[in-house]
Amino acid sequence: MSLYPMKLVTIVCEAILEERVVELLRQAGAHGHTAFSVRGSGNQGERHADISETGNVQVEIIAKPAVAEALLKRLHSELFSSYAMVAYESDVRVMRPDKF
Amino acid sequence: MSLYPMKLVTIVCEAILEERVVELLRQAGAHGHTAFSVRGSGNQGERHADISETGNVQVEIIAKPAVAEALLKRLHSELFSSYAMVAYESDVRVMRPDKF
Amino acid sequence: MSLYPMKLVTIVCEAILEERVVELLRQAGAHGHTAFSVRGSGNQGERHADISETGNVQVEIIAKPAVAEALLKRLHSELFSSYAMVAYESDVRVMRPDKF
Amino acid sequence: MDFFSAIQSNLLSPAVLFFVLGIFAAVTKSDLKFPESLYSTLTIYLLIAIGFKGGVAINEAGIGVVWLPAAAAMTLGGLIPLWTYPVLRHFGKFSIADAGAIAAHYGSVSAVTFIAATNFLKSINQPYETYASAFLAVMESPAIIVGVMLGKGALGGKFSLSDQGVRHALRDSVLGKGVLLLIGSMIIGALSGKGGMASVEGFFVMPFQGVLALFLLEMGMVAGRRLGDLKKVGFFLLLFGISAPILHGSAGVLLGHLVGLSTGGATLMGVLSASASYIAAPAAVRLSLPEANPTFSLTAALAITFPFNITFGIPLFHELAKHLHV
Amino acid sequence: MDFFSAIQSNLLSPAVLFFVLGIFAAVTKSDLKFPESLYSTLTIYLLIAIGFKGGVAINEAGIGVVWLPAAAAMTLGGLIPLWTYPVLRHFGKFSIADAGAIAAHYGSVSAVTFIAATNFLKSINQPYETYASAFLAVMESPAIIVGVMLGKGALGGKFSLSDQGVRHALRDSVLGKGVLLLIGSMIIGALSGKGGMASVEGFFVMPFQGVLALFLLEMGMVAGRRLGDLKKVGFFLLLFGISAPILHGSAGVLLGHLVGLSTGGATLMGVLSASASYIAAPAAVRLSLPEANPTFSLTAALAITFPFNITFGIPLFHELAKHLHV
Amino acid sequence: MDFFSAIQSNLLSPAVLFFVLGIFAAVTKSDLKFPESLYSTLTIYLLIAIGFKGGVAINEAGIGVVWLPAAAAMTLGGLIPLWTYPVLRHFGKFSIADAGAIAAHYGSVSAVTFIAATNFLKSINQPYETYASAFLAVMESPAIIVGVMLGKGALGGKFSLSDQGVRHALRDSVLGKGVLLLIGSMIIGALSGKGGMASVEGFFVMPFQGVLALFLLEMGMVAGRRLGDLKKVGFFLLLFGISAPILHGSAGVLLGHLVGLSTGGATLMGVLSASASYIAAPAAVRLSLPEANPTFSLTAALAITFPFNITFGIPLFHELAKHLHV
Ligand SMILES: Nc1ncnc2c1ncn2[C@@H]1O[C@H](COP(=O)(O)O)[C@@H](O)[C@H]1O
Ligand SMILES: Nc1ncnc2c1ncn2[C@@H]1O[C@H](COP(=O)(O)O)[C@@H](O)[C@H]1O
Ligand SMILES: Nc1ncnc2c1ncn2[C@@H]1O[C@H](COP(=O)(O)O)[C@@H](O)[C@H]1O
Ligand code: NA
Ligand code: NA
Ligand code: NA
Repeated sequence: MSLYPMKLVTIVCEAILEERVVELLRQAGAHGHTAFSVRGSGNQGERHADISETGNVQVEIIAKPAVAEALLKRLHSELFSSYAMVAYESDVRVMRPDKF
Repeated sequence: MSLYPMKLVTIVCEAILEERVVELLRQAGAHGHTAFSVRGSGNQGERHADISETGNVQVEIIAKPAVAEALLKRLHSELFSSYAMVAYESDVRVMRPDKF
Repeated sequence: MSLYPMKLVTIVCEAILEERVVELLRQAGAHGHTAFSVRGSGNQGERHADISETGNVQVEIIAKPAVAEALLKRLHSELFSSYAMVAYESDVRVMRPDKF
Repeated sequence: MDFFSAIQSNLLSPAVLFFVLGIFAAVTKSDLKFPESLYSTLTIYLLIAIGFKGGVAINEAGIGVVWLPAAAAMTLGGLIPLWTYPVLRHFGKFSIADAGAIAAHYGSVSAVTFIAATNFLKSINQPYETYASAFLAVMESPAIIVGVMLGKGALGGKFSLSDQGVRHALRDSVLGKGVLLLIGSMIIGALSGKGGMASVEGFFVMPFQGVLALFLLEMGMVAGRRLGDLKKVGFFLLLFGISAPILHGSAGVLLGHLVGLSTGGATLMGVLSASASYIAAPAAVRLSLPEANPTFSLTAALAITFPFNITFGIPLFHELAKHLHV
Repeated sequence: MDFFSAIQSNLLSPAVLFFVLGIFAAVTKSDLKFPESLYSTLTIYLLIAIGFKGGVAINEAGIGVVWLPAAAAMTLGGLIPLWTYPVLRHFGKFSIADAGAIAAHYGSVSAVTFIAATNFLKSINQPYETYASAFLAVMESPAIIVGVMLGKGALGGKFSLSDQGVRHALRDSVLGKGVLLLIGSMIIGALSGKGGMASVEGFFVMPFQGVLALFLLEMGMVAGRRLGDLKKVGFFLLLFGISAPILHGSAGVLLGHLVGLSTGGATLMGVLSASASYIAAPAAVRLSLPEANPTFSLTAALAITFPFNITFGIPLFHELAKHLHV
Repeated sequence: MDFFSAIQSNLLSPAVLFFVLGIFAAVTKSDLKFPESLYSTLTIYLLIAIGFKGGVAINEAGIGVVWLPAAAAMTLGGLIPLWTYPVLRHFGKFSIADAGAIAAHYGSVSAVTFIAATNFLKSINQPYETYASAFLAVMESPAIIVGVMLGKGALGGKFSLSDQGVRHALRDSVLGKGVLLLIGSMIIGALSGKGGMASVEGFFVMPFQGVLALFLLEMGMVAGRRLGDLKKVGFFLLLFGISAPILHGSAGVLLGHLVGLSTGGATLMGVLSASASYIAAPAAVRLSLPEANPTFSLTAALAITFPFNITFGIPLFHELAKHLHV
């Protein structure tokens, strides 16, 4: 069984941004995403999930390196300065590289 | 403090498959798993989580490299072609290697 | 765009411990965290999430290597022996290193 | 009330209107979203409420009265896939798996359609056998089992019980939450009787209609998201989604009449036969017939047959039942 | 009932007391937490219930009676940001974005404040136009649109519809869940009328007051967590959070009186004008004016104006309405 | 109604039957699952409802009547661990931590057992002091504090307040959601009185019994999953799980009688003493006594004592109370 390297981009941001982030990742060339509601804390203080208005969402995207880079760049230039969020990249291996 | 390398296998699939995936990972030799409900999009279109019938589940398994490989192989041969799902592997480090 | 290496520490533990884990990671020097409710299985048997008393929580922390190490050490000495939990570390890359 | 004013009053019931609102919300991509656990909470509530009420009714009517129409209903459910499958295979050109999957959905039943029918009967003051939810309970599984066997190639001798997916699916269709809650609550209702009913009425009876309206709002959103798939399913399935309920519904009304049900009861048996499952069947079929494309069965059941039944089907089967009883 | 005993009975209503309990729970950092989906479930329930009741009332009163006060309410909502914005800019020294954001919140409305006001009127047996929830529905969006335009620099000619955040926000403020549920349920109520009401009353009317109490417990917790931010918002906003509702509320009562509403109806229009949105506006504003600091608008709306209105504001506007009608 | 028909009618109540259905669902590994937030929603609802009703009752009876039996109940709760602990240590051979943990569970109380008892009394038309939920509220914490101190080795002088887990646990057992909701709602009920009750009755009283049935379905599933652990806990704990409630319940009935409660009220004090906590105590004990094996305390409290109490215990303590009052 061969495994192929791919990037995993993880974004944690205000729940309200989910739709915009999904739009943005499509535009950056990603073919899919996974999302779920989370709570947390950071520079902008505590974010409670009992109210979706104050909760966060975690979005995970498997993508080719170039797409991951494009996505991170756009997040940086368009959303980072205005919203509570973090984003990070890591290395993963998949079995069906053409899926991503 | 020493850390020991281990594999993290992440599976995102139709929520309906959770029980089968857990059975399968036990058979592949894993000693535990963590699961939670997610939503997402991919080749098979959008999957909404408001109805568990259309939602996804994310299953994460820490395991020895051999177990991880066995698990991925079985996922590939038994479930990949029939269901909406992705699976990927990555490297992690743990403190109690005999636990996995 | 430059990316900077950082550690991701992931903790899965009894939901009841969330507050203590958050206190502990602050003390270890982390500046933020993300948490969400999960279910799972391991050495201590199955943990169902329909009742928060028997459910688990997954806590993810991006931190500098030294902080990650301190955190793992304290988890090991203070909580590992008494509670159902796992913790692991992995490598990620971020854009704003001073945030963590 | 004549046929057309019955249809009109049915169309203007809060339940149907909330379903329409849900479709509107989905189509306009509104940010309205039901939280993840609300839908399953409502499902649990509706199944318990309906089972419990049926059980209290059985307690009153006596099991001796219930068994014959229940057995008839169960048989009809198990038979429906037997003629549905060949039609889908030969006229619809569906694959073996797809034909079996769709047949399983149409032989099984929809609890919400049943509830909408009882509401309709109540609103026009048509009495019915209140133990009819027993029919609902026994009609859920048989068609799923038959449909899955057909879809697995039983006609070609390829069906085998050792398939893991099949075992999971059969277990779920017999011990699954739908059957468990319905039959369980029915037994509880039968055991605790009128006294038990008096104590839980404020929860399981009084708010029931409103909860149904809320549930249909969510169902509308789910159906609305499937509207786009209507193009994909093709003209044959569209036609099938309307003509199958008319055919099955008429058969159900007739059978109900033959086993001695009243106009109301025969209407309900017709509605049950006409209805297609979109909760129990999809899950069981997905697990055991993964080669079947769920878009076909779910879109037909949820976006065509369900709306047809709750708007026109119910008054239609009632009309039919009335004519048989003259 | 005189003014002070009205205030006292209002303060001792379960709804207000549960709000206080929620603040207490937040301040003492109790481990009480509402599960993630309960809050949105309660929101959906309250919006549907209130919209539906309003629709049934419109069905009875006739749209001919409703349109004039509704149009007046809508206009007032759209105008409020026009004087609020400059005050915040020049006296409060807020940035363009912050001033627009706060103005949007105060022009828009709070459904829960409205409900608390109808409860108050019921408890003192003061009749009111039951179709008043129509005002609530139409007052939500206009101020958000105006406020966002101001906050985007419309006065400096910098506002543009091509901004993605602005488009999302405007769509949400018109098609958002709040407006969709309110207007949708209102139409359903108007179509299904008294007959529809009879069927869903056991869910949407009878448990309503208790559900509100539960909701306010959660609101109290959310407000309680913001109490710490009171220091950050500064004295000007504290003052603004009390004086704006008094001013807007009085304007609303007066306008209600002028368009022919009864004492109860004028009170409600006053309460709506006085209330500040903490659901629809924050989301829309956050998306379209990210430069605005949500701590300012949310703390003011939720931790100052909301508690003021549900404790003192409501009896005050009622008192005013009574005086105008003498 | 004589003793055996009382037991029989209790066994056939919807609440008990739904508990049995839940056990069945767990044991057969049905796919029935309650969504994550339903359980905590039901908990919040039940605690508020019960606290509020108790508060209204206190408002009516006057605090002068309530304080003595409440103080007695509280004292009894705090004393129970003092004799339970040595028994568990010396006859059960449990470790210090385990004995302390189990003692904490059995001194504390179960709200659902209490509710089931009030239902039982209502169903047999036995009047009782409606302010008895005040006893429930004050009995929750003391035993947890005493049990944790014992489990930490207080008898050996090893207990220290600086332990972080202990501090969290003690705070939770005093400010925890259970006590906060019960006492908070009780104060609200006492402040808003009959008028407040009239407004929220449709939510907190009328659907109450049905909500309890739904809750017990879930409790049954949780207990059912623990059935497998019965083998692990050993014969001694099985015996303890039945004899401790009989002993504590009898003591409670007697004490209730001595402080002047009616037959119904003495029954309730007995039931409270007999009940073992499976919500508040487990959480607090887990945090402060991590060395204790939760399988022991939880299995005993949930899978042995709870079922015993809601089936046989309640009628038994009532019988006892009746005899004392002759
Ligand atoms: N160091 C961190 N590790 C994990 N998650 C974080 C971290 N910092 C922030 N977050 C998440 O990102 C959200 C926004 O962060 P911030 O913009 O720093 O307030 C927080 O609410 C957390 O959910
Ligand atoms: N590129 C991706 N990144 C992250 N998650 C994905 C991706 N593609 C698919 N998924 C997840 O896997 C599920 C099934 O994918 P698919 O089989 O492609 O429809 C989706 O609903 C997503 O939750
Ligand atoms: N091998 C594993 N892979 C992923 N998650 C695990 C694994 N083992 C344990 N867990 C998670 O950690 C929790 C506690 O584990 P344990 O202490 O082994 O019972 C489990 O309930 C799972 O959620
Ligand atoms: Na059918
Ligand atoms: Na306003
Ligand atoms: Na006790």
